[in-house]
Amino acid sequence: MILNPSQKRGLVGAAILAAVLITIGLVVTYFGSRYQLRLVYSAYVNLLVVLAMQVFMGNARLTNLSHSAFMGIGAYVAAICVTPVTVKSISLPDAPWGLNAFSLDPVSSALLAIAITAVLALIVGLFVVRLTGSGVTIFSLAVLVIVHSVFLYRTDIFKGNQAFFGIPQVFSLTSIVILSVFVVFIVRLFRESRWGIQLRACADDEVGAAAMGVNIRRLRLIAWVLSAILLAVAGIAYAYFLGTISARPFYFNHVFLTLAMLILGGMRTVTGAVLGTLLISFGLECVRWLETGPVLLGIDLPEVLGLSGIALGTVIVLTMALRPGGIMGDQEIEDLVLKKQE
Amino acid sequence: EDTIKIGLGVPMTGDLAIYSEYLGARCMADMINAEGGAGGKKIEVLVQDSAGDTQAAISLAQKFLDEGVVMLGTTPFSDTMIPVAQIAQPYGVSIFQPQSTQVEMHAGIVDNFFTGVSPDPFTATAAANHALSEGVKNVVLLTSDEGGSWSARTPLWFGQVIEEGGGKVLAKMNFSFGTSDWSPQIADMKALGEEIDAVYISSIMPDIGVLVRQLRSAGIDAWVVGSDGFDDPSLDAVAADDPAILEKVFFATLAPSHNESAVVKFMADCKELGHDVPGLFPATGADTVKAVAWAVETSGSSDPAVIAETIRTAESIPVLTVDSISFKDTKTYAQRTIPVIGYKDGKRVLISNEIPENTPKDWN
Amino acid sequence: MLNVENLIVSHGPIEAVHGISFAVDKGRCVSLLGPNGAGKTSTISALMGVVKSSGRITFDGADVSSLPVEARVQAGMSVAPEGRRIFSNLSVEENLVLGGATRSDRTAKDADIAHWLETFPILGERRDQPAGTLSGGEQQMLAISRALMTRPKILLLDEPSLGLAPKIVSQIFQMIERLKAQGITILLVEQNATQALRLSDYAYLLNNGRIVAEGTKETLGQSSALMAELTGIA
Amino acid sequence: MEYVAQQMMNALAFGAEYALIALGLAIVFSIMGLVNFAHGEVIAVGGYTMVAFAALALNNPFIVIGGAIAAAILMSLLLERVAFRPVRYADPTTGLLTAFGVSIILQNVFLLAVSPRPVAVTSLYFLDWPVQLLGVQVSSLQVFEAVTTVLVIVGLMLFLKRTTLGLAMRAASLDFEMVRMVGVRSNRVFAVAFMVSGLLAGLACIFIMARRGSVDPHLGFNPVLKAFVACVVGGFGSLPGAVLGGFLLGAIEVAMLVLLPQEYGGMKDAFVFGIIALVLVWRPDGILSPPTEKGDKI
Amino acid sequence: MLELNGITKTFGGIHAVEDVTMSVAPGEVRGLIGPNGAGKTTLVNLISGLLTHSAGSLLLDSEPLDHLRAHERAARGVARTFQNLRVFPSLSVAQNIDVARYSGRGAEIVEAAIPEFGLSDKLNQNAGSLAYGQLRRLEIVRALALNPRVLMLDEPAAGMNEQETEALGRSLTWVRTHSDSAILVIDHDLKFIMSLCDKITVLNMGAIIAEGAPEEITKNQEVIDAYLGETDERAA
Ligand SMILES: Nc1ncnc2c1ncn2[C@@H]1O[C@H](COP(=O)(O)OP(=O)(O)OP(=O)(O)O)[C@@H](O)[C@H]1O
Ligand SMILES: Nc1ncnc2c1ncn2[C@@H]1O[C@H](COP(=O)(O)OP(=O)(O)OP(=O)(O)O)[C@@H](O)[C@H]1O
Ligand SMILES: [Mg+2]
Ligand SMILES: [Mg+2]
Repeated sequence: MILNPSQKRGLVGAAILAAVLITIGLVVTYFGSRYQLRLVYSAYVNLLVVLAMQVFMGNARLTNLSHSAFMGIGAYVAAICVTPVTVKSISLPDAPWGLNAFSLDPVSSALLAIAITAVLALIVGLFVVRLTGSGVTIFSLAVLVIVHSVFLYRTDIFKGNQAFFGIPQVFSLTSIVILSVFVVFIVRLFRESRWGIQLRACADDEVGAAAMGVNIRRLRLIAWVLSAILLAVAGIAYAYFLGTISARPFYFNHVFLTLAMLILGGMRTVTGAVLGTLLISFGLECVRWLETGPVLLGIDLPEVLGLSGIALGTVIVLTMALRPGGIMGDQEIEDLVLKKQE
Repeated sequence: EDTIKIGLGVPMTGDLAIYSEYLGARCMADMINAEGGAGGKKIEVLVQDSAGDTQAAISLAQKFLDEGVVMLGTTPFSDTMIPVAQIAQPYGVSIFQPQSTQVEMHAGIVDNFFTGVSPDPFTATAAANHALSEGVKNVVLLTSDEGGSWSARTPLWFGQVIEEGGGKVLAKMNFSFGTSDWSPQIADMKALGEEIDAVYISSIMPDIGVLVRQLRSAGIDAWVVGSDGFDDPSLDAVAADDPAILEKVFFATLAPSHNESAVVKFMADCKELGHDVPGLFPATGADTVKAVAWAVETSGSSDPAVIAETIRTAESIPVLTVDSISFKDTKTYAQRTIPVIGYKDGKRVLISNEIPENTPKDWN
Repeated sequence: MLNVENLIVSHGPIEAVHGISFAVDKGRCVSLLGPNGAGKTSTISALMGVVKSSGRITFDGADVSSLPVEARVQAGMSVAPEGRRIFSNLSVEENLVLGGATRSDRTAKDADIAHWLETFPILGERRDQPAGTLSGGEQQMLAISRALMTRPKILLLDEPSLGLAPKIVSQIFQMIERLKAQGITILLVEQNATQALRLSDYAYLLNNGRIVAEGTKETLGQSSALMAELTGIA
Repeated sequence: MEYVAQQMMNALAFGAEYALIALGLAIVFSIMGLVNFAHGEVIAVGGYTMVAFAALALNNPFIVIGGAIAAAILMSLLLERVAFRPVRYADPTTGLLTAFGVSIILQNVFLLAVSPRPVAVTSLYFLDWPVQLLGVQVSSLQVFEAVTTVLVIVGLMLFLKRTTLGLAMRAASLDFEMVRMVGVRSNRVFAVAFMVSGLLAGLACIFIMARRGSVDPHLGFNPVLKAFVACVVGGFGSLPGAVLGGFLLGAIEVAMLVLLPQEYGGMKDAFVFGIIALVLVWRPDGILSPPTEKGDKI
Repeated sequence: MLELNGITKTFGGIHAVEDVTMSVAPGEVRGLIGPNGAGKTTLVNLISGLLTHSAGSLLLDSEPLDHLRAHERAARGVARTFQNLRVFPSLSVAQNIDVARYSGRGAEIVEAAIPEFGLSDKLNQNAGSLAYGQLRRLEIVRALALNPRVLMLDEPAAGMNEQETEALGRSLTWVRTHSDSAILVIDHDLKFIMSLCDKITVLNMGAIIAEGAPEEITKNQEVIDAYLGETDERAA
């Protein structure tokens, strides 16, 4: 494959981002407390989600609210496959189709989870790509609600808001750092690929793109499914680390949080996705600490419940007012480092 | 070590903020510290908001563990309690949950875990027993999947006891949390064509208040029976203008919360100390602190494993919401008297307060 | 009537017009000519107050430089902008009604609407159709009629002949002539320099954001090399 | 038979509420393309105003109702001024996300300033009494709500079709600057749009509060979510569409509650949203906006 | 060879295009003129597939196009420009061209067209930052990247002065010598059309009223009545 200039630049950009992610991982592994390690892990899970969102939302520029649902599907399928039969006979005594009578190794479970999520995303995607603008937003919202209802309702399979426990905890910080580096490259190369460019052309001007031979629906479908696959990966990473999942983490709160991350950094670029995730993850942690009313510089601050929510909302509102394209706008990291012309 | 630390990474905001156990816990810690602490050591309650988010709650638990807590509190849902218990295990630390009635935590998944209250089948049974004693025969059950087994299965246990007592479940109907118009369900009830004696629902305000009022204005005069979710001061406010509206409402709950109860007195005392403890759920946080303080004093140790063992093997542990609890026979939950609370002239009255004998057995 | 001194217009960091001064006297038709990107539209936009600009604009004796758009319209300025910008989701008639938003004389307004629908019969036929479905030329007619609905003292026309059939172009120019005869002051921006000059009492030649020549059609015609370069008039 | 009539009345009442809220969303959307998710918080402001009145022992129903509506209108105007003015000309996604942000901030402010828990408000209970209508028992609230919705629809239609300001509001959705260039005061257009939207939120607030009798920070979230769905299904930006969508949603919701067998009852939301999603697939731009063919204009 | 047989398009009650039958041969430059609202743009939209016709049939090199969607037609070489610019502002000039190149049938001409249209040193610039004239030229180059068999230009000279129009005419002449595409040009600048086109079709009220060599057309009374108006009024 011959890379064109923007793809080469893309590789450079992805490499820089990867270096940042690896550095954070190394610093925490060697110097961080276990608490910080957990924080970074969950930030990286969200990073995977946000990167996956960038694939569809950033390139097609349509608002998708169902991403947490696909993450949940990936997590649950992997969990059902990988959890040992002994545990499942306790936790899922009434599971249909012999779901509690088999178990697979973590790798096969993950692959199966990805495959099933991809197939479901493909089916949903066939409908999504027929819609435009707020139609997509609402449709995806419906998908979110439907998937959540199924998780809640089929307690015999998913346990609803109760815990689905006993998932082998096979992931560590190292695994997720490697995974996120890998995903950064995928997402960035997709953005610079022929599909990515044509998709962005559609976002700029649908009619113009159609007249230039771009099959808008097919491209959107590709991005949608790729996004869902990456979301499944994020879900698997979530389940394989915590060992326990439920329907709650895959609903509105998570949707809004990750959305805020994506738009703060700027959804049009991969750099923006990474930056937004890191800023909000670590920023929110500071705010949470302030919220408890700590003693700072000898001053005993009051407890301010809801401060983190207010901060999150303010970040969104200010970003939209001051920089609607997010911090990065249309700029990738290498645009700041390399000269514009090569 | 001159302080005993208890870490509460609990939801202080968001949908689960109604639990707010940290409020009662703080107040109780102040009270104990004012009396000289536990075994001469001060009790420090570390609190931080998990906003109901599982990952945040787990990270907080880890943070508290790093800071050397002897007991943890977390979001009262099994999806969070299980992983928190798992990471606390190597530290010998346990979770003490003063208000979680859901059954799945008692299936033996983790053992470093205590619930200070009895699980839902007990509250369902206590309520059913009182209903039967009021002559209730025909009941309608309202269920929802959204609150886990608490809202989905508690009504079924209630129905089971009613049927064992010679009554009949006329219908099971579904609802969503946040329902503000019950007309479709009420129309269904009227269409049953039979006299309904009681409607059971395990839910929270404002849903219940709306349900009670709409049932009454639709002319359905059945008892409205519920669980600990009814135990919110805003339910009483529904009767502000018309006390009669709560006349046929009762619920089985975690602890007595009528006027002369220890909980109500505690809330008043806390107000004097400058703590706002709004309702039973927040007040239960006091149990966590009191149980830990008692264990520290009894064992003379501040080692978390010793404290947990002391609590697990004790015949009787004094707490705030009831006189005493014990985990000796049950391991993870406290079997204790279940108060049934009703209304008289718009004021809460304690109807009964005993350990039900006929609780369904197969709840695990 | 309209006096512009040292007008500087910028689009963000880009300065499009670098300090021009010109005047349009009452009842006259003045045209602003120049190649693509000369800054004609920028000037018009600045006169209406929809882009950032500095300099002094006086209209009818009053300084309007710091007035908001709406107030300038109230004061008697009106524009048929580049790109027409008709309200595409409103019907043709509603476009005209809205064009007269500043007026309260109900009957006179209705009469004006009827007048324009007659003047351009095709608009009359399309009266209840969403204006967005009109062809380019039809939209241009609508844009001019709409601008006149305010009964302005000065009419700013930005390339009114753009994309119009020759027949309509001559109609439009005839109309401009009539308006002029009615005493409406006109500032005309045109690519079609020959036609514009024929109508105008005076003209300014703009290039790269500066006025490079000015004069009546006779005097301007003499600097024909420059004219040829900038407007293509042989 | 009576049962069917009863449930149809219920569907109508559900629909009226959604329609009322959906109209409040649609009017702002049609003018500035803004999907105002913060509408729910405007409703909640009305609710909290009632709490404040109760605390001040002001129980006169006219004061309570008037005050709540006035508060909603003021809040709506304030949001326009502070939050939405900077994104006036931005694309729809920017507006939607701003509104999300505003909504999160306000919910947390309520939580911080009042309480994360529900606060009881009983001052509007008097609005609710049983009524016999065509042999069916309904609540007076349902009747009030349906009548209000109809009046609001008619009023709005007349306003948008007949008045210059109404025309300006419709035109502003596509080319706001041009509306100013015909001499319409821009700020007035937006102010009126948000005022109307606030008024509708205030009305919805009265009905919701009279029924629920309590307010919490999430008071408006669910209804607005449903109303948003109603708007899109009806055809976003189309006011008749919002109304149609609202009633359709009400009907589907009651139908699912009634028709789904108990063992599938937990799937009610899944079915409701599933049907809505299918409607969208059938009519991608909503029911009332005819499929427009895109072409090259100018 | 592009063939239109009885193409008709109605919007509600309006007949925008009525029974149009014509064909454009490879290498031919065909002018399409007519009064405003005659249906020219609509016809281009119908051929490019952005609108679907109500009746009639479309053939490209004897293969029917009717059932194909816009992007499929583009991939077969039906290329166009838009009168109101539809470039992709967030992409670079090179990427703008790539979008079409990726879906086209491979085009050598575009490499030569980039310098010819003066875009060589703009390739890495964002299209959003280009000047109007450059954008116009970019649209044409982008259409060429589809390696078109039919190239339709909707008022390419609108808003240009005579000099610029002449330069555009030269570039288009270059295109016709380097490509065997059929070219359809709409414009109201008669001088431009006359100098460029081999043959002109005149549309009025959706229907063809005249077709022929440029000189014939200008003399056609019906065309004068419907479109040109009084001859001496013409600027050309
Ligand atoms: N919104 C904008 N942002 C940045 N630059 C702009 C903008 N509008 C115009 N310009 C630049 O300002 C200069 C003057 O543009 P203007 O539109 O005023 O020219 P014009 O004389 O009207 O040209 P035309 O004949 O093409 O209409 C040009 O270089 C143009 O690129
Ligand atoms: N979507 C539509 N709905 C209704 N009528 C339409 C639509 N599109 C075009 N028309 C009508 O069809 C006719 C032809 O329009 P078209 O845009 O093709 O004209 P044109 O020949 O390109 O004119 P111009 O030279 O002014 O651009 C016009 O009368 C227009 O009003
Ligand atoms: Mg211009
Ligand atoms: Mg046209």
